[in-house]
Amino acid sequence: PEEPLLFEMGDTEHSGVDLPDVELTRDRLGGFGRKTKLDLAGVTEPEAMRHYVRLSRLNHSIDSGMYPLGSCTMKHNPRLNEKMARLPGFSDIHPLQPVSTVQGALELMNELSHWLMTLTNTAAVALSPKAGAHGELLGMMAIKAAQEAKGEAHRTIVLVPESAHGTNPATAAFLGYSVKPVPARDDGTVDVEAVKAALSPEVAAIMLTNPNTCGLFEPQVIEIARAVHDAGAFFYCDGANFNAIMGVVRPGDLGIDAMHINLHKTFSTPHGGGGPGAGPVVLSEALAPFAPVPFVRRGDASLELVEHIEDQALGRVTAFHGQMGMYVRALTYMLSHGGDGLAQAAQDAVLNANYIKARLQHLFSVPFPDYPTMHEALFDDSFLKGTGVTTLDFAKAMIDEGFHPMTMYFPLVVHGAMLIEPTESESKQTLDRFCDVMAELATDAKAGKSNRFTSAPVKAPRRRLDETRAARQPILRWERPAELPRAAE
Amino acid sequence: PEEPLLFEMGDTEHSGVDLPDVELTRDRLGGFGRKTKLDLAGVTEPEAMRHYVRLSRLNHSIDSGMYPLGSCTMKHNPRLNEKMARLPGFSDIHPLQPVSTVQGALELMNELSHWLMTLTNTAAVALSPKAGAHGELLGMMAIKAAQEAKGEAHRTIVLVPESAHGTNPATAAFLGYSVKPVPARDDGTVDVEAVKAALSPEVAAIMLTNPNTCGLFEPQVIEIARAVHDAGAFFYCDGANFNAIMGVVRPGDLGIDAMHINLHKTFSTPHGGGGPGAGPVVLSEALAPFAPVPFVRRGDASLELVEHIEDQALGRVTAFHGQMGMYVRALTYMLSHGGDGLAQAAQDAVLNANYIKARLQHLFSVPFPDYPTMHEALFDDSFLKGTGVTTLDFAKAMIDEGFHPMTMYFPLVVHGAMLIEPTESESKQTLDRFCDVMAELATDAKAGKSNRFTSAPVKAPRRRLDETRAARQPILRWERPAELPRAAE
Amino acid sequence: MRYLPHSDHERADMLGVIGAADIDALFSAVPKAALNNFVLDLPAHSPEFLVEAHMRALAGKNHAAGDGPFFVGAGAYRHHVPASVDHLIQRSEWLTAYTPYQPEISQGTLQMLFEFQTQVAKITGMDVANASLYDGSTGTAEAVLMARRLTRKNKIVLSGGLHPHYRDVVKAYLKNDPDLVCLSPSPNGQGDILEQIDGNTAAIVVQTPDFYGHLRDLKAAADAAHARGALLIVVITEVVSLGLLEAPGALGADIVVAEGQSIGNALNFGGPYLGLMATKKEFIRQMPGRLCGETVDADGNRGFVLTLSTREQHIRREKATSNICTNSGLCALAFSIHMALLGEAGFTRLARLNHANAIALADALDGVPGVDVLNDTFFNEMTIRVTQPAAPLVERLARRGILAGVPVSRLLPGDASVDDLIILAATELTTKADIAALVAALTEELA
Amino acid sequence: MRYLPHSDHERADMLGVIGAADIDALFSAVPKAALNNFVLDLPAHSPEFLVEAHMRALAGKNHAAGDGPFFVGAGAYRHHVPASVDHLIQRSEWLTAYTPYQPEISQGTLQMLFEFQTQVAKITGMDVANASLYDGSTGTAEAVLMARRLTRKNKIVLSGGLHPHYRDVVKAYLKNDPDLVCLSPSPNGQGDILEQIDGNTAAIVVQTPDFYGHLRDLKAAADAAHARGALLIVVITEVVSLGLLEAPGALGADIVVAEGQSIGNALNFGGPYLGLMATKKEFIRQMPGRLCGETVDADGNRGFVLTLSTREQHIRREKATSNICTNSGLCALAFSIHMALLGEAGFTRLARLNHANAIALADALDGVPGVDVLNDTFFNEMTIRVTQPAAPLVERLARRGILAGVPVSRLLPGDASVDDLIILAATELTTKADIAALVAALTEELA
Repeated sequence: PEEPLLFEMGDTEHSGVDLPDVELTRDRLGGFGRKTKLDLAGVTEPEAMRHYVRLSRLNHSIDSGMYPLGSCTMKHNPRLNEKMARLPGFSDIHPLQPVSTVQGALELMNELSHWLMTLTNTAAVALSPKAGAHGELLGMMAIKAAQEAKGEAHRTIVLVPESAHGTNPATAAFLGYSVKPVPARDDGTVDVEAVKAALSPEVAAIMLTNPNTCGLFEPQVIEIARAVHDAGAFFYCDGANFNAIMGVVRPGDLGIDAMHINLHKTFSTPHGGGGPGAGPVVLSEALAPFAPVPFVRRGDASLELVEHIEDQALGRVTAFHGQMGMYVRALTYMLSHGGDGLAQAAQDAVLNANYIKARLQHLFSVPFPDYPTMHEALFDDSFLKGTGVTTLDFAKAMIDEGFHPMTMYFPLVVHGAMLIEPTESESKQTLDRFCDVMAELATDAKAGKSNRFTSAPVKAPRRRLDETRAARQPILRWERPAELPRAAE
Repeated sequence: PEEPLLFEMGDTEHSGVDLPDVELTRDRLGGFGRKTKLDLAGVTEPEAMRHYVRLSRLNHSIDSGMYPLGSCTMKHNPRLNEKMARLPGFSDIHPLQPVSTVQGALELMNELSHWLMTLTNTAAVALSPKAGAHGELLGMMAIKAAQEAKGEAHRTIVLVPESAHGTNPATAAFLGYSVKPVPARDDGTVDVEAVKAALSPEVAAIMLTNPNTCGLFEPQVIEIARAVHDAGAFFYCDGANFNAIMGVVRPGDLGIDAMHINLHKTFSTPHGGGGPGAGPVVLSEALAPFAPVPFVRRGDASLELVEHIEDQALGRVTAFHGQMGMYVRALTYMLSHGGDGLAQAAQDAVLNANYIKARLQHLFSVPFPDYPTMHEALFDDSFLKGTGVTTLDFAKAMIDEGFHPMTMYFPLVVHGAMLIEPTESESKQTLDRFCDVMAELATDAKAGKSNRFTSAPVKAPRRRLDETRAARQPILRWERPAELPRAAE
Repeated sequence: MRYLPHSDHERADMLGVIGAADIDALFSAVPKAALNNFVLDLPAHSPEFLVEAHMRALAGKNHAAGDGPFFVGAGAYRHHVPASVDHLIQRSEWLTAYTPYQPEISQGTLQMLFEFQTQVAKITGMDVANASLYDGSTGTAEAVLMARRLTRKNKIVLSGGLHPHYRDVVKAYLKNDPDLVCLSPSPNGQGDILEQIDGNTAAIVVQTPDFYGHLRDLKAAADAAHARGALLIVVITEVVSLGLLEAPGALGADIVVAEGQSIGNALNFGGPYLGLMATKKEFIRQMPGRLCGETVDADGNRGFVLTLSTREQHIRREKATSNICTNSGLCALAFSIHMALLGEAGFTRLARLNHANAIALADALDGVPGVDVLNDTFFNEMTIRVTQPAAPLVERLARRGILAGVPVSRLLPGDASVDDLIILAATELTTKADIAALVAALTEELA
Repeated sequence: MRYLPHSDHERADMLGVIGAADIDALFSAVPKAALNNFVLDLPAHSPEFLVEAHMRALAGKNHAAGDGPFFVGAGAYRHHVPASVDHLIQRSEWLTAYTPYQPEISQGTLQMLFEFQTQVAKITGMDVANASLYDGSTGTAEAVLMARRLTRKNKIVLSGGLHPHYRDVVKAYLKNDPDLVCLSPSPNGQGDILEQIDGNTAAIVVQTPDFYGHLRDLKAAADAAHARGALLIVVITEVVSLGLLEAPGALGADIVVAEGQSIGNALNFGGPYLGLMATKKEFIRQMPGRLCGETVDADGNRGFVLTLSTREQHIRREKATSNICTNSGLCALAFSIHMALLGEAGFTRLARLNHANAIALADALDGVPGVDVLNDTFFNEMTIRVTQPAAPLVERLARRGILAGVPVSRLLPGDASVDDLIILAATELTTKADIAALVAALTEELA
């Protein structure tokens, strides 16, 4: 049976929370008390349990199956992390309680910072960004502040390769920069000569993803960094793909000035159906002075939390100290893996992607065959030419086999891109089954069995949904049907 | 895809637990060290998460749907209970650590005992039985010890009504008693005259379930108790159905001498796929001296744990102090509900059962229409006569509608019994849908649409299973197939 | 390594299939100078029980809110979260799911978001809400930018009652922008914001209850703003107040931003939290963040999808309404479950209980010599003036095990006029004993 | 009432459908004298946060094992349980499922039980295992009864090394049975059990490591028993020992009973625990408890069912092999998950680590003046003789925050010869610092 909406189950009388029903004999509301009705449906606890358990079963998840989503790094989320994040000493402390009463929290932030700086070989880290895109914003703000401090506020251009994540140009534009694209070479990587050609005294920074969104390590990254620095610009590195190289390559050694780290992609904090993320930003010596508040500093007797600096260039990008709950999870993960385990994880992630590429390349089209891939295997849709099956159709057919689709149509530089990132969490058994299924699908598509694809999915909780209708006539909230005066009565 | 067996996934190399790999340079094993191989499959943590998440999704559960299982009381399991049971002060204490270091645990046991004695109006409670049947065993042991203490060891007969749970005669037989059945009246209840007729100087006790397994309150229970006592016997009450009357009727007022209480049925500790249960036994003044160790006693300065009494009649029925984890859950539930809430829960349980009976009685056959039902609605299969549909078929068809089958073919005194216990946890919305589905099924069965029943279930993870084959050629463990020398290699 | 499924056997087999001699062969694109050119000075992998011991030791060095009387608020509030909420959000299919871009296998998350949006719209009294933002402070900055897009005007006026951290975030987002006017904080609950509105004003930003706990007149603000073609952005840091206070939507708000942490989410030392944003129907195409909408599938069954994504960065890139890529999905789930459990009856009772406890706190503080409660109005939070510098006083009380609130100087350093102010909050968890302990300690310290 | 879905409206509607005037009408069969004839002197319903506060206060009055050095064993052992185990067993579909009598919608529980039975069979070296019993002690009593059914003989001999509580449970189950012979406990690891075997002997019961920690010679016991047509029942209270000690099945055991708590399950002050029982193939029809077996469904797919239930009470009633109705399903699940995570590699390492820590403990205790370690052999547990009465010594050490083990007098009260004995266990959680703290405190106390 279909699971009804909460508002079709509950009503304004039911409640799953018992609280004393206090009479207010007087109030201090100054006449601003509520006069309108909330009309908010409530349900008792047994009803709520069923509703959310049943709803959850309509979701795919890492724990129930593979998520070969390129650029998203859907890896295993250890439950020890969740347990540690719920220790009252972490979960039940207030961001504004006296610093003397949260020394353990500051120590944790310090320790996490040490790991991040060591893994990246950088000089500083700003922990507070709430997500990767927020980290990008902070990093670019720091670059902007640094350029201004150098008296170079006139630098209004940011270079962004065409293969970049959408957040990169959006972030640059958000800060008032104009975005200048850098074309990719035929082999999927960025040409240092193209970068040099694009550099000018108006360029504030380059935003480069490395390993890039085609799953390739930029072979000329050191030369690019040098050219960027020589031109007086900064090198922002999108760290979304750090999982491929952690413990193996240090971005600081490549010349980056700022890089955000997605704790949810690289350090196993859960995606949670779309967040919360956490996007600490590591900074080079040049940018370290422009880090925002707050940060932790070792004082004489104890750790200090610096929350305010007079005339600080950047200020503050969020109300409090960032995603503490995620810091706990990430540090727990780091300590579990250790430096050796993180490097092994990166290597396994790369091994898995290359294994998939090796097993499927005879059936799928590989747009950039020159290099071994890093943590992602990228295919394009040329193998589907003439079959009547689109990349989207192919992806939906994967659903019927129990797999989440791969990332599709991204990066934009590849036509009909299929970007597969297995991560290090998948066993060889699962990879083999995945490859078998993908091979069978490719064979079926080429054999003209297009119905398997164009009608897919048929085994999911829903068939394909009408997204056009959703956008044209947006229904963004439940409204009480005219014939139903009040819910559940 | 089918979920493989653990042994088809893992192998002896893989492990999901990191431990230092200690070299033993010497040992104290005296030559008894292991020489044979364990051949035990291991899996890493991500693989284990998937395996157990996927397996779990093959189960029906209270949280995912209704369980109208008569006599089983599948009610909502509050998560607060689980949280409290995991406080280290309860979960991480050892049964043999000094009593001075577990005063909170003893206080909890004392408090739980107080609730149980108050709700039942009895003189004592033995907490330690591990489950309902274990409680029965203890209760009957206490009765046996009491009879022996009275010099009445010659009483070797226990009266058991035909409608009793199987555990009742099994328990009596286990203790060497011979079981004498007491017939039920046509109205489904026990006749005090039949009891009187069966009583004799050889009868040690009667075991009576009240409310009985037909869902009826025994109207003559007080007279029966009097007759039993007059005959020098004891009254063991099977407390499986206490949920119907808690806070409303006190079994002590009815004259019972011993009654086990299923904490999992009545006080919401989870069934856990078949246990662990917990079966504390309340005892009358007459039986209180025969309670087993351990029990808690208030000492001068602190609570004392009595673990040993010289020449104690009964001794000990389990190694330690019983199901502490369940005590925590049950007391949490009691405190949440309060005395008022428990009574309301009992009334709602009875209301729900009568509502189902009222809504379905025009389509189903009601064997005992004389009384309002208590917490269970009992139907029989006479409405299916001539349809080619059995009670079992009918039950399996319920599966396809998302419901767990009701209890079938029990109690034995009713032909093709269908025993439905909704409990107080089901909302009117769910009850209405359940009644709609049941009515539709009954109508279809009568209309000759037998295929819907005889082929059911078709939407479950499995079709009907071959139980005969399982019993005739028992396969009780995985054996490595001949062609597979070692797992997963 | 417990999280890595490969044995060395399997790794070797896979390298064989790939045709690589060793793992380094797969890193051949990395410049030699940067590959394995270092010794990682980090501890090696560790058994779970040792990691747990380390983390417990760190946690043990913090004073948890539940360890004693607790009155800290000022933008984050300690409320009780039902055990069922935290249990449910840890369920695999919620916790480890990705953003619901593939709606056929994400209807759980999507229906929840649709319900969440409806709940937020209802409590704020607005037409529509998005699927959440990072937190209240970044949400406020986003609202300011949204107002500019909507009005095509630039001037933004921040009320002095806006949380100073929120003000700082807006300032960072609008770096060096002369059209941003930040009014001075006013501990007395007065604001001259209405006088600042002119024809170039895109929006005024008013928080209620404000940073000091005073309730603000939204109707007057809305009328004044609308009269000059400006928008009213209402900021709420304590969302429980909406159970007792009139909905901003009913008073004329154009955009409502709130910190949703109070419902379903723990204090967490400041994060992750939950940004709520609601607005009028006609403004949705300029709203940042994800939106979930109802539609049908190929069989005609009701279903939900992320929609209007042409506003977003992954489609529009540099022309997007925001660079935001995530929402606070799991925090939104916690909020939505807790709110579903509360319902109108529970949410209202919760708000009343908070207010009643705050009245008890205010009454008790009023009786302490040397303490002056500044508020005429409040919901569950108030500001007191004491006869000593507040920060050291709060520190001394902390040493007694009482977390007595936030000295205003922590949030407005350098402003001597606030050095003797403390903001204190009461919630449903505040007991009479807590208040008595505070009063006793304060009386001693101020004697 | 948060757990009760009906509003008063709905209750009234439902009574209307039933045709009852009020709720009491549904209780009309209850004798008037017993219905609502009392005032319940119990507290009223309470908000979750108050219940939680109460329970936390109780829990806070206990010294948790993790609060300091901990050496308590003697039948229950503190091991680390991976966080994933406890997470998984709380999943709704495991936690709130019923006994899998309806196999079509219970394959999760059934496949798990099949895997569990296989794991137990493998570690014990036996042919088959059941789906679990309440705990090791009741399992021992059941094994004794099973041996009588199998041999049709009566005499049972319990080794003196059997845990005294286990002995007491067997005595209770076999009340007043002259054919039950309980040998005296022997702290030195010697047993004269073999001499007790005669032609009427159904079984001998040997525990290894025994109650005092000594390892027993199972092969010799099996040979002696089998020579007279008796069975050997092996009891194991520390199941981790099977990672390092030879499997009882390989040494001739007929029935193996074990307490499975050590794997996957917390100490829980004694329960719930997990009884393991394994035996030879030819004995299964006399084995008590549930059994899960493999079969096929109507489509020919592999599936699992509870089987051989003609042994059980719900079918056989008074002719059943036992009155047992439940197993320890959720504890078995925890065991099975933990064992799946360990695998052969991890289980072996865990056992080695336990033994190594126990050797370190024994070596350290050997150096304390006034302490005599009695054991030549042990796995992770040993007995010491001290120069003072043990019980008050253990109590004094507890006041120092050290839980130093179990004074034997607690389990054998009235036997003066054991008054100076303490049993101590070490596990993987025992640290060098724990041992050093114990040694220092013991040295002081015994000085």
